[in-house]
Amino acid sequence: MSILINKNTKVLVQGITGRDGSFHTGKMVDYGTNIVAGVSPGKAGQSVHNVPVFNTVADAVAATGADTSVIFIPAPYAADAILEAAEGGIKLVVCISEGVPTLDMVKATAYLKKKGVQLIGANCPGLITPGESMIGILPVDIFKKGNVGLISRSGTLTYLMVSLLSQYDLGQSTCVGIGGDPVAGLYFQELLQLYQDDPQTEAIVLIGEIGGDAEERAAQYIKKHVTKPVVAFIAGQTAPAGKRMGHAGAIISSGSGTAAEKIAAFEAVGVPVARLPIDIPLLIKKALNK
Amino acid sequence: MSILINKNTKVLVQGITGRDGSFHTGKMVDYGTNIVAGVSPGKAGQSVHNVPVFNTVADAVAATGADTSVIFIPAPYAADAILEAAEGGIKLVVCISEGVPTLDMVKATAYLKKKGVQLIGANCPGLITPGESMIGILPVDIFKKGNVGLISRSGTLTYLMVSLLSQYDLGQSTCVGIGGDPVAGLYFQELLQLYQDDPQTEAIVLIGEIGGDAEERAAQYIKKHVTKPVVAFIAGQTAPAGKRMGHAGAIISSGSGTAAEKIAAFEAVGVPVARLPIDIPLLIKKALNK
Amino acid sequence: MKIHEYQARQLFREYGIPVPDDILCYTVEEVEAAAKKMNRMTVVKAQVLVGGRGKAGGVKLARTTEDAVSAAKQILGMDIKGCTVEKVLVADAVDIKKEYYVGLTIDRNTKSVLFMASAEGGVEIEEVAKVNPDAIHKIPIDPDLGMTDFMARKIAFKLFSDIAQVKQAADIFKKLYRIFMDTDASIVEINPLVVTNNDALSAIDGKMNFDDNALYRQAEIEKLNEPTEDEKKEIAAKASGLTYIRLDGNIGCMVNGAGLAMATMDVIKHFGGSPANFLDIGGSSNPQKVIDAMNLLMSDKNVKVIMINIFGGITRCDDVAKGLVTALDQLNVKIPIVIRLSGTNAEEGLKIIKAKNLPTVNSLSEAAQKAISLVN
Amino acid sequence: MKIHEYQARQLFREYGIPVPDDILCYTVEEVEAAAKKMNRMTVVKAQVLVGGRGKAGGVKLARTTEDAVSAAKQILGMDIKGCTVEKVLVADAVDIKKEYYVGLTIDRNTKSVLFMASAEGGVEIEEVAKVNPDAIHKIPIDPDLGMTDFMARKIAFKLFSDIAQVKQAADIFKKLYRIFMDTDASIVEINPLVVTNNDALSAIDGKMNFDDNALYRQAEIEKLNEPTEDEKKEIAAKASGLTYIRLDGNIGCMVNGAGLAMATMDVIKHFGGSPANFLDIGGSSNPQKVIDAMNLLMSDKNVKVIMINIFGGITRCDDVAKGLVTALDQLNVKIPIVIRLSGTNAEEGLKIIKAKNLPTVNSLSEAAQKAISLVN
Repeated sequence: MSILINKNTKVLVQGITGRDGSFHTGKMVDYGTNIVAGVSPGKAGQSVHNVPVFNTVADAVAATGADTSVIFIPAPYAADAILEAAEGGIKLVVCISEGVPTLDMVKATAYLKKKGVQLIGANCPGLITPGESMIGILPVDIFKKGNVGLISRSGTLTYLMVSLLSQYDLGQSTCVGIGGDPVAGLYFQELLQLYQDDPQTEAIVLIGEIGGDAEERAAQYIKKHVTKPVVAFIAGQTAPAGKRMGHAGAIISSGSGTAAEKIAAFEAVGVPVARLPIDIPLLIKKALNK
Repeated sequence: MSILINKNTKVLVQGITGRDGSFHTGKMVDYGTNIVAGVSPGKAGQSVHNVPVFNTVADAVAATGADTSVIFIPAPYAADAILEAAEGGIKLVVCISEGVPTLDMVKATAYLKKKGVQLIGANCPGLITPGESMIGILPVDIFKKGNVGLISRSGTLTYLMVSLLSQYDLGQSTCVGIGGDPVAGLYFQELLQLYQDDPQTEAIVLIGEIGGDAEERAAQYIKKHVTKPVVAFIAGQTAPAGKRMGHAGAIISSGSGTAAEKIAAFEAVGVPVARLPIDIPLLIKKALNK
Repeated sequence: MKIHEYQARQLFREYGIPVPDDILCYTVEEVEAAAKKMNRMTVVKAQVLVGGRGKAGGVKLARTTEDAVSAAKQILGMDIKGCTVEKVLVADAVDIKKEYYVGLTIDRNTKSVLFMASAEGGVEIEEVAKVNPDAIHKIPIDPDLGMTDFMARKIAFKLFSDIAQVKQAADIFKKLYRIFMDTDASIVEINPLVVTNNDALSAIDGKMNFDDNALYRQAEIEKLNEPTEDEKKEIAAKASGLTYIRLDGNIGCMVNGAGLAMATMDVIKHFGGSPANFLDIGGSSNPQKVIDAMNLLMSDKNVKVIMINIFGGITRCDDVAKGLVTALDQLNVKIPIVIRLSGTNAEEGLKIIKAKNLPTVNSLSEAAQKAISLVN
Repeated sequence: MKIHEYQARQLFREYGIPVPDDILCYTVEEVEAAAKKMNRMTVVKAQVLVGGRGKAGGVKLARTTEDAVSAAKQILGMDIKGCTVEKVLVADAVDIKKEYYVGLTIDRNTKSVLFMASAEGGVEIEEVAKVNPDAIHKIPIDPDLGMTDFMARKIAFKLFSDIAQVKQAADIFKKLYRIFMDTDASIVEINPLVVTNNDALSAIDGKMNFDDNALYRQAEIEKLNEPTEDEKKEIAAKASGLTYIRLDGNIGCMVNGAGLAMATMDVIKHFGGSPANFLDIGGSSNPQKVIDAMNLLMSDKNVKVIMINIFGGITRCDDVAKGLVTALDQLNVKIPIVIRLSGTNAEEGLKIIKAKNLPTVNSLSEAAQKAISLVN
C-alpha cells in the first residue's frame, strides 16, 4: 500500500509539449509511471515519449481514463490548467508550476473543494511511491521502497532528507512535496491522516518551514489523531522577520510562524524535532527501535 | 405531516420593518406562524408585532434558532438578503421580492447549492401548510387542511385554484408558490419528490405556465418517480411568442415552452391537464375516487 | 429589452470582438454616401427589432453604389412583421468561407448562463434546434468561475481545429461572456460568426436582449432602447405599475396577477373569444391604478367589451371594488363591462359593484362567455 | 512588494475611501510650503518601508508651520531600522474620537482572503493579537461571493452601533476588498481607521503589500515600487533567476532550493557561524547563473568565505560542477570556498571539482564547520 498514487494511477501531463513538460514526462515514463496522455492545445494527434497528446483535458480523460494530472504550465496559466483538470474529470492534480499568483490559487482551491478534487502544490516537486509511480520532478534514484512516509514543504531539502533516509536503509512508502506557497492543496493535516490510515507506513517524517501556522496545526492534529511515530524538521530557524525566503509562504509576519514556535509546538506533543538534517534518520531509527 | 414547513418551523422575517415586511408579518403572526425574529439593519432592539428585531441574520439565528427566513426586501438588495440568510445558518429561504435581476439569482442559487440551503422564489407568494404555518403573502382564508399537495408558478391563479379545491372540500397538505422567474429555487421536480414522500399528501396539483421546459421535465419525473395521482393546468395557452407575460420566465423563445407542448408532455405520461380552472377539483375528485 | 443589430455590433466592437465596418443610414441619400465611402461590396440590412427580416427581403447584397441605392429604396419604409423599417445598416460584405452560431442565454435548469455554439451558423438556430439538436453544443458556465480560458478553448475546439482560429474564437467567447455579464443580458448571439477568406473570424450579425429587472443598474444599456409604438404603451403602463401587452382581439382584460391574467385569456379563447390584451394590475387596489388600466384598455379601438377578473388575496375585493367604482365615476366608459370578483371579501365587493348597477358574474367561465356574447 | 503610506493613501482615494488631505515633501522647504498651504494642524510622517516609525520618532504632530518645519528637520534624513528617511508626508491632522483597525490578508488555512477588524486600532495589531486575540474579528471571505453588502455590514456591526457609521464602514470595507483583489495585494491595512469629531470615518494610515508572483499583471502597481538598496540587489538577482536576501553575517551561501538554503543557514548558525545571505540559485546548472551568484556574493564586503551546497536532483551534480568550474575560471575569487555536492551524479561532480584543486567536504555539517573555521 501507499498513499494517493500507485502503479495503477493513470497520469495525464498538462503542458506535455513544453520544454519542462516533455523532459519530465520522459523521466516519469522511464521510472515506470503510468503516463497515459498529455494535453497541449492544438497538438492533438502528436505524441511525446510515445504518450498521445490531446487538445483538452476532457478529450484526454474520455480517451484514456486518466485520473491524475501533473501540470507543467507557465505560472500565469497554471491555475486555469488546474481548473481544466478538475472540470475535465481528474481526481488528483499535481501542480509543479512555480510563481502562481496567490489569488488565482484562492479561486482554484475553492473550485476544487466544490468538485471534490485533490491538489498537490502548486510550486511543488510532486510525489512518489517508490517502485510504483513518480509524478513530478523528483530525482528518483535517491528513493527506496519502504515504510517511512514523508511530507515536505521544500524541494531540495527533501531530497537531502530522503537520501539520508535511504542511506540508513529507511525506505519510503510515499513521499509528498506539498510546496511552499501560501495557498496550496493538500497540507500536513490531510496527509498525516492518509499516512495514519496507510498500513504500509510505519513512521512519518514531516519537513516544515517558517511562515503560517500549518506546523502548529499539524502538531495539534498529531496529538489527537496520529498514533504512528512522527519526527520533524523545521527550515528557517535563522531567517530574519518579514523577508520572503524563496518560498512565498516562508514569510514571518504578525509575530507568528517562527521556527522556534513551530519546534516548541511539536515538542509539546511529543514529536521530536531534528536540529540538523542528519538527525532525521537517527530519530526515525530510534522511533522504530531499529 | 406536510412538506417543508409545519407548526415547529421557526421563521425569521428579513426586511421586517419595511411596509410590506411589517404588514405581512402581522398576517403571518395572526395565522399562527411561528415568527421568532426579524432583521433590519440598525433597528436591533425594536420589535414589530411583538417580534424582536436584529441587525443581522447571524445575530437573529444565534438568539432565536430561526431555521427559515422570508424576504421582503426591495429587488436590488434581495439576492444579497438570500446570501445573508444562507451564510447566517438559515436552511430554507422564501423570497417574496419581485423583480430580482436574473444574474443575481444565478449567483445566489450557486451559493445556496454549495451551502445545502433550500430556496423558494424569488417573485413568489410563499407557501402554506394549512392550520400550521404560512410563510409569505398567501390569503390564508381560502386554504383548508387536507390531502392535496399543490405546486404553482403563479400567484393569484393559485388562489383561484385553491379556492376551487376548498369549495369542493379538497383540503391541502402544503401549497407552494414557486414563483415565475427564469432562475428560481425549488422547482417542480424537487417538490414532486417531497410530496411523493409525504404520507399526508394523496394527490398533487401542478400549475405551470408557458416558458422554459420545467413542465416537460416534471412530466418525465412523474413518469419515473411519482405514483400518486397528479393533475395539471398550464396558463398561457393563448400567449403570443416572444412576449414577456408579466412573469419574466413566461417568455416563449426558441420554439419551445409553449402551452401546447407542455400539455402534450403531461398527457403523454398520463397526467390529465385541465382546460379550465374549474376542471381541476373535478379531476382531483376523479383521481381520488371521491 | 431588445436592441438593434447596429447597436449590438457597436457593443461587440467596444469589447474588442471583430465586426466588419458599417454605417447606419436613415435615408437613401445617406446610403448612397455610405456606399461610396465604403467603396467595396456592401450589404444593406434593415434595422428592425423582429426576426426573419432576411426572408422578408430586408437584407440585400450590393456590389455597387447603385445596387446599394436600389436596395435602400426597397428596404427603407418596408413593413416587416408590423415594423416599419426606418433605418438600414450599410455594412462591409466580407467574403465568407464558413458560418457558425454562438450565443449565450440563461438556462433555467442548471440555473446558470448557457453558452451555445454550432457549426451550423447563418440559419435560424431554432430550426437547427428542431432538425438537428445535437449540432448545438450547450455548455453551462459555472457562475463561480465565469468563462475561463480553458473553457473558452474547449468550446472553440468543438467548432474549429486550426489552433489560430481556436485562439481567435476563444478570445471572442470570453469577450462575449463579459458583455453578457456586464450588461445583464438575457440573450447575446452572433449568427453568423464567420471565417473569412483570409481565415479571420468576424461577427457579421448580432442580437442582444436584456433583463428588464436589471435595467435600473444598466443606464448605458437603457439609453439604447428604441421602443416601438406598442412597446411605448407597455413602458408607460409599467410606470403606472401595470404590465400590459397588446394583442389582436377585442375583449379588453383587466386582471390581478400574471398567471391569472394568462388563464383569463385562455378561458376567453376556450369559449371562442379573442382577448385584446394581457393586463396585470398587480397587487394593489389603488383607484388610480384602476383608472390608468381602464384608460389603457379604452385607448385600444379594437376593444369592444371589458372583462375584469379580480381574485382577492391579500388585496381585498371590497377595496378593489371601491377603486373600480371611483375609476368608473371619473371615466366615460361607453362599452360594456363584465366584472368577476372572488376570494377575500368578495361578497362585500360584489355588494359595492351591484349598488352601482354594474354587471357581475360568478365564475371565470361565465365571465368569458358573457363577454364574448357582448362583443357580437 | 511594499509601497509607502502616501502611495497607499492615494490608492485608497482612487477607490473612494475617505483619507485626509496630504502633501508629499522631500525637503524642509517643501514641508514649510505644504504646512502653509494646508493652514491647519498637520502631522509630519516619515515615509519608510519599515514598521515602527512612530516609536522611532518618525511621526510628529505640528500645530503651526514652525512646528512642521522643526519636525521635518528632525525626521528628514533620520535612520529608521536601517532606512534613511528621504521624504515625509504632511497630512491633515483630523480630530480623533476613536481608532479602529481593519486589514485584509491571505489566510492559508481557509485558503481565502481574510478580513480582520478590531476596535483596538492605532496600536500594533501584532500586539493586540498577542495580548487580546479575541479583540480581532477574523472573517474569511468566500472567493465565490467576494465582499457582499451583507458581509460588509455584518463586519461593520462588530465595530460600530450607529447605523450611519455602519454604512460608512461597510462601504469602506467593500472598497478595501476591491483594492485587494484588483491589485493582487497580499496585505492591505488601515490602522487606524478613525471616527472624527464630526462622526465621519477616515483612513489616517495605510499599508499595502503585493503578491510578487502577480506583478506581471499589475503594471500600475509595479510602477509604485521604490526599492531600498538591498532590495535593488534582490530584484537584480531575481532577474538572473536567483533569490537573494542579504543578512548580517560573513559566510556567503550559494544553495539550490529555498528549503535547503534555509536549512544551510540554520546549520551554519547551529555550529556558531553567521550566514551573510540567503541565496537560492534554483534548479538550473547554467554557468552564467553560477557566475552571477558568485558576483553577488563577492559584492558583499562582509563575506569572508563562500559555502556552496548543491543537492543534485533533476539537476545533475556533474553539470553544476562544470558550471562552477567555468564560473571560477572567469572570476577572480580571493576568499576561500567550501563546496559540498551530493545527490544525482555527485561522484562525477566531485571529481571535476577536485581536478581543479577546489576544497570539497562530505556532509552539510562538515561544510558548515569548515566554513566557520575559515572565517576566523
